[in-house]
Amino acid sequence: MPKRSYRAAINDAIRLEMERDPNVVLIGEDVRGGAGGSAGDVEAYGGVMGVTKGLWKQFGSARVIDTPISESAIVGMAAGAAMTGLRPVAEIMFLDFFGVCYDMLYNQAAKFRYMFGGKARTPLVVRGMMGAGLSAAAQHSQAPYNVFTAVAGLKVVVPSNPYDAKGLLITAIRDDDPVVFCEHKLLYGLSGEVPDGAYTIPFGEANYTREGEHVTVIALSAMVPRANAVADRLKAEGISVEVVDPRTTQPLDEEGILESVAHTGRVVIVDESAARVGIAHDIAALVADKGFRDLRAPVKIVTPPHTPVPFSPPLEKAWLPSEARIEAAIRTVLTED
Amino acid sequence: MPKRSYRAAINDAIRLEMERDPNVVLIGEDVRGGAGGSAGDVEAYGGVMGVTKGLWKQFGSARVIDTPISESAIVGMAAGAAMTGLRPVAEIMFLDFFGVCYDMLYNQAAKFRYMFGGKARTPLVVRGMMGAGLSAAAQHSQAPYNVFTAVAGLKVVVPSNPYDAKGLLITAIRDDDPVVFCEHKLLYGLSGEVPDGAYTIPFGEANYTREGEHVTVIALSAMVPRANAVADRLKAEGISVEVVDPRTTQPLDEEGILESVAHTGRVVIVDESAARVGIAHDIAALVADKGFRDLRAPVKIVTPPHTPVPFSPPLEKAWLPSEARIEAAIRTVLTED
Amino acid sequence: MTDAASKVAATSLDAAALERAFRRMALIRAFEERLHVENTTGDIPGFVHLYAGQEAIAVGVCEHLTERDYIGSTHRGHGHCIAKGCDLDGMMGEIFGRASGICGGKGGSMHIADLERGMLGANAIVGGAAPLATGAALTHKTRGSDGVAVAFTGDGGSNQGMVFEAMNMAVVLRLPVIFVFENNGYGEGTGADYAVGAASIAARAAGFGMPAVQVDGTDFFAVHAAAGEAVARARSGGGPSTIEAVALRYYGHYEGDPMAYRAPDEVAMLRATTDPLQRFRAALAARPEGATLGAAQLDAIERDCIARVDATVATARAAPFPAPETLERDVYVSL
Amino acid sequence: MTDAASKVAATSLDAAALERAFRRMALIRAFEERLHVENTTGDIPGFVHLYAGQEAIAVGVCEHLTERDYIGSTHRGHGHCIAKGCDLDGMMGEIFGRASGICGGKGGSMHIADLERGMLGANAIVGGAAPLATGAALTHKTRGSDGVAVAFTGDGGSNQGMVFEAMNMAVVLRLPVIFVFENNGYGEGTGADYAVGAASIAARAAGFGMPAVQVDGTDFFAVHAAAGEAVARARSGGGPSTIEAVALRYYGHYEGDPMAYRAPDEVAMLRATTDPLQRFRAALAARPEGATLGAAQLDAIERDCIARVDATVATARAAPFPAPETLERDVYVSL
Ligand SMILES: Cc1ncc(C[n+]2csc(CCOP(=O)(O)OP(=O)(O)O)c2C)c(N)n1
Ligand SMILES: Cc1ncc(C[n+]2csc(CCOP(=O)(O)OP(=O)(O)O)c2C)c(N)n1
Ligand SMILES: [Mg+2]
Ligand SMILES: [Mg+2]
Repeated sequence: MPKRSYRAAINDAIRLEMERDPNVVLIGEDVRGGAGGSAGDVEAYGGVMGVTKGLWKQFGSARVIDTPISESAIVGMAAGAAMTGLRPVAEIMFLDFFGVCYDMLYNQAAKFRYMFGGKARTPLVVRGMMGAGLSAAAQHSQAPYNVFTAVAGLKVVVPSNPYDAKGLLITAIRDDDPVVFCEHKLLYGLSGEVPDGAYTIPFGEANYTREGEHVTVIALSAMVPRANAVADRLKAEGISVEVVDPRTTQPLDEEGILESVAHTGRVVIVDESAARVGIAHDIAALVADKGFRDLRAPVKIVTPPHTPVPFSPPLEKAWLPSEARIEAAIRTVLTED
Repeated sequence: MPKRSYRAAINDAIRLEMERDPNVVLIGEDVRGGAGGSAGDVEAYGGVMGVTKGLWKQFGSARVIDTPISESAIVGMAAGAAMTGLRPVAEIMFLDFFGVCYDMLYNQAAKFRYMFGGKARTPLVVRGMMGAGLSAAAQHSQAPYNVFTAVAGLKVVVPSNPYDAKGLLITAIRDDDPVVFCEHKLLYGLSGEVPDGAYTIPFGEANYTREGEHVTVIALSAMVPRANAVADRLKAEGISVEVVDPRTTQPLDEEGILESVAHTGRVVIVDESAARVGIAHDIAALVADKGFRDLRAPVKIVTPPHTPVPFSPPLEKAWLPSEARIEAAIRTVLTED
Repeated sequence: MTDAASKVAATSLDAAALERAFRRMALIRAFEERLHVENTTGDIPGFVHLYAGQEAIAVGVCEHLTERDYIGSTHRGHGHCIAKGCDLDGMMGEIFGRASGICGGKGGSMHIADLERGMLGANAIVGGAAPLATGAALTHKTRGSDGVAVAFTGDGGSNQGMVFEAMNMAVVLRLPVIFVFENNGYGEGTGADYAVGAASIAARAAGFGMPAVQVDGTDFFAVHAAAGEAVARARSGGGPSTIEAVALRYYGHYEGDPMAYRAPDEVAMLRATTDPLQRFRAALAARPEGATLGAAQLDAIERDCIARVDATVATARAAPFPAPETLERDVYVSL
Repeated sequence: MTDAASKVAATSLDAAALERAFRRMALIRAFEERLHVENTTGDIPGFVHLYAGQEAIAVGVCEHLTERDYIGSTHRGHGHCIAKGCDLDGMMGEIFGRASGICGGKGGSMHIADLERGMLGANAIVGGAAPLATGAALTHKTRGSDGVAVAFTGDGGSNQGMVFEAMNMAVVLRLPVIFVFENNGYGEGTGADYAVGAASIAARAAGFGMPAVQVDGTDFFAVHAAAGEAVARARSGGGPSTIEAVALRYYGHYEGDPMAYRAPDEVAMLRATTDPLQRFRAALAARPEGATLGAAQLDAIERDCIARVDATVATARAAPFPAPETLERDVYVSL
């Protein structure tokens, strides 16, 4: 199978869906780059991270739409276009910026269907990058998928590898509900096997990236490779770690998670979203209720500390859940009995 | 002790602090009401719910500041004023509106101190009403304190009675960190004993509204009276229910909660904020980790369903966690063993 | 633009069109006057915001629209809904929170929508319609249709950041959207003269680089003429426009509002001197159609509308409340 | 406003003031040119956005301010910091992510703040400074001081909703705030000519009901004169003003940006024809102070500045990174 980066896989998914369906349009800041200015008619960026490169050249300004720095108008316009028949893919460059435009997602797109008695369809994808690790500091390094998951009406995707990124994004674009697609900036360069052509991955189906017997580690997005690395290292010691990647936080694969917990009786949840009220806490609550009888040790969660994301590399490195902290949590739940 | 409504208690707290400290200013839409228009110089509203009535008459337009409908400018202006020496109390009429102004709280006020290396002080209070129960529908009935609690740098207050409302708001106004003060609209009319004069209630100290032996019910805001009612009813049956009201979700009284759980071994958490990634889940995760060894039954959470808030009264009634559902959850954790 | 007669000349409305326009204004008036009374029974849940006094704006604009054109509305949306042709029983049922409501009782007065008729919803977030209607206009442009979208926003809403963003976006992308600002004098209890720092909402919009006019919103013909120009411009690829229409509301911000911020005689004066329906009658009397569409016919139309509203209230009151099983439906298309 | 000489007459700057202004511009230039080189070593974490080419704007404005006046800045904030007198070692240490940084390494280039000097912070949220500076102006007004606040925003940021809201708020409350829009031609890779639908940022601001001018941002004297009027107006209770200052940046949006959106010779042309420091020299030569403050002295000042920057880089590079124990500090004043 051909190898593609996470970045290229996302680009591929958007291109294929734009070829397939003329209603799919791309909206955002510098998704092309080069509108106006002195260079003439060029594609200068293709997204600040190059994720949408080449799409403007292929589809033109009518479908790859550069906008002013007006996120509320970006998401709101996309939502209004979605409820009237387009299938917009709107980019919020850094998901941290949801603070300037959240109403259009939270009170509008997410609620149309319910408020209007089931008559509205809002096939909207809002995508953006998230996460710490590039010294982008406190306002460009957050992973607010916990906030989006709390909102009824939204679906939330947190792909951890190139194959999932492509399949889940195609599913998201074809989905008739508003979807927030959260791309981790640390993963853009990650390469893996990605088939040519379109394929979909259903929402709500967790991926067991490692099968194991002794402990279940539930990890999301950029935390999955870290959990896998720890699992592989501990195998040598005879510690068998099952790593579960939910892939979507809404819908959440409750059975898949509870099945693994029933199997191992021990759980560690690794989540970058927040030290308080994060996805880790949401899943821990699920396990503490429906999985309680299977639990043989406390539910341990590994998250960043309750601080903004620091700028300086050593601090940021200490902020992100490390393989060492994941391993320590695993050892704790294994020794407790 | 004199009796006051929750509404009057909040008004009293603001008035006392404005009398005490000239740096305290009130900023919001119609916190006075009557600026411009044809009636001349009047106080037409004193807040849409009458919470700030009389303050403009006492303190004038320099300190009770009516604004355009521009929440980002309201919260942003208040944050900028706070970091330069004022102690603004900014009103977001309905907390549901945080979607149009969240950046100023989330990426600005909450992060100044950390981003600037501990040099900033942002003594800002953002207050507003929240909650379902008045048929205000999907965009005027939400209780997003779960979202605020997830943000490092913010403190979050959810008072459940008039006495707490006054004492906690005075503490909030004197606090040097940004505080989100969440007033439940169903409680404004609730009356209780409230002393004259200023008093403070420390953040992070849970209130045991009922002491009990068999089960711990952790409830917040408007859910506290419901939990109390259930506790009182079950007492007759010989079921002894302890009701714990955290009062602030950040800081959260972890010891107070864990102590009660250690005592009863059984937990029900009642939370209006969200069916997913809510405060209930955050507290359940705490208990499933640090309280695990004390637990004798699954941690049950009682929240609304994962839907927007419906308009029609029978639907809205079914949406809000009811005394019946709280009681059923209690009986479940008591029978499980 | 206050001399109605002059405007009449400028508008090309035949008798049938004039009758339809008057009927719609009268229907809005009857609907709102009746709700003012119904609300006192305590049978209407939540908040109701009445449109009485602003009828000429919704109708003057929507008379230029077809079902494939879109409108986005506000919390004060009943007039926009009726002007766009929403089902009356569905509206009233929704306002009463019944299963017969156009949203099945889930939305209420502030969330009435009728997507088949291009009515994208009342909106309880002030300013919400502007970005959404801008998006509906993008759909038309992307598909190469000559459809347009209209965003209704109040004077208070004109100060909301996302409205400004939408205006600039529409200019940059040259979208077929018309921003209609209904300046009814107040945002809740705050005067537009206080909250809008600019000389006028129209003057501020003009600075964004689009044609912007201020019209008398009690003058149907003035609104109709301005909207005609803006809609024609949008349909022909000329991009967005702004219309500020001034017409003070007859009732409080919400039903129950004591209106302490208004001079005691303000509303009585408005009703006596600048009532949109009265002005329409006066303008008609001054032109040939006045003969065929005289006072008697207009009175009959008003009686008709009142009767229709009677029926719709009866139907709504007779309808059941939504069944509890519907609570968790309609959140997602699929899950 | 492009004839520098004319402006010189209009400004009352003595030789000392002229020297200070040139020194600040030269220091910003030296700082940014050096960072452009330092960044290629890979030792600077995160994103760096350089201010070179826009020096006359920050200095032309801040020369009117004292330490009790406030400014709010952008992601491209080094120039504003230096113009407001922030500690150079603290800045450079912060940019290198060291414990010696003015934010202890927690903020970085996009979050440098020096509250004692009235510098309320660079801001990585585009448009963020406008509401915050409006609040700082409210503090001055509430206390009856004659202090002012300045919000720096880019051409791209001028399209952000909260900036529009802040402008209207400042007009409504008549606050002593100056909105300075630095039109450097681009927002990332998008031309201001594309993203700003209005005739100009100043024209759009004027519609909000405040004095608004567009000046040549490469002409220190033009900026200084416009800022002088705006600051005097604010200090005397005259309310807010807008200044759009046009000056294209010399480097990419961020260091590493290939600038494919700019004509290949654009920057070379700018450096040759409209460099702010060169224009300042030319203007000086045309006036009496030119004698006392001649080319030799100005050259010496530039050498000074380069030396100061050399020292500050050395100090920063020698400083330790923050200790891990500091990670969880500084979140709350009290808990
Ligand atoms: C974002 C937001 N802020 C505040 C409110 C509360 N609110 C509802 S209607 C209203 C007044 C709106 O005034 P205007 O836009 O003039 O419309 P009108 O009520 O006059 O028709 C306000 C402040 C809201 N619903 N949404
Ligand atoms: C709210 C928000 N949207 C988008 C961005 C990403 N971004 C950072 S700088 C920038 C361009 C800003 O352009 P301009 O305001 O002209 O400032 P300049 O970079 O030209 O100095 C963008 C889009 C951001 N940081 N914040
Ligand atoms: Mg109004
Ligand atoms: Mg720029």
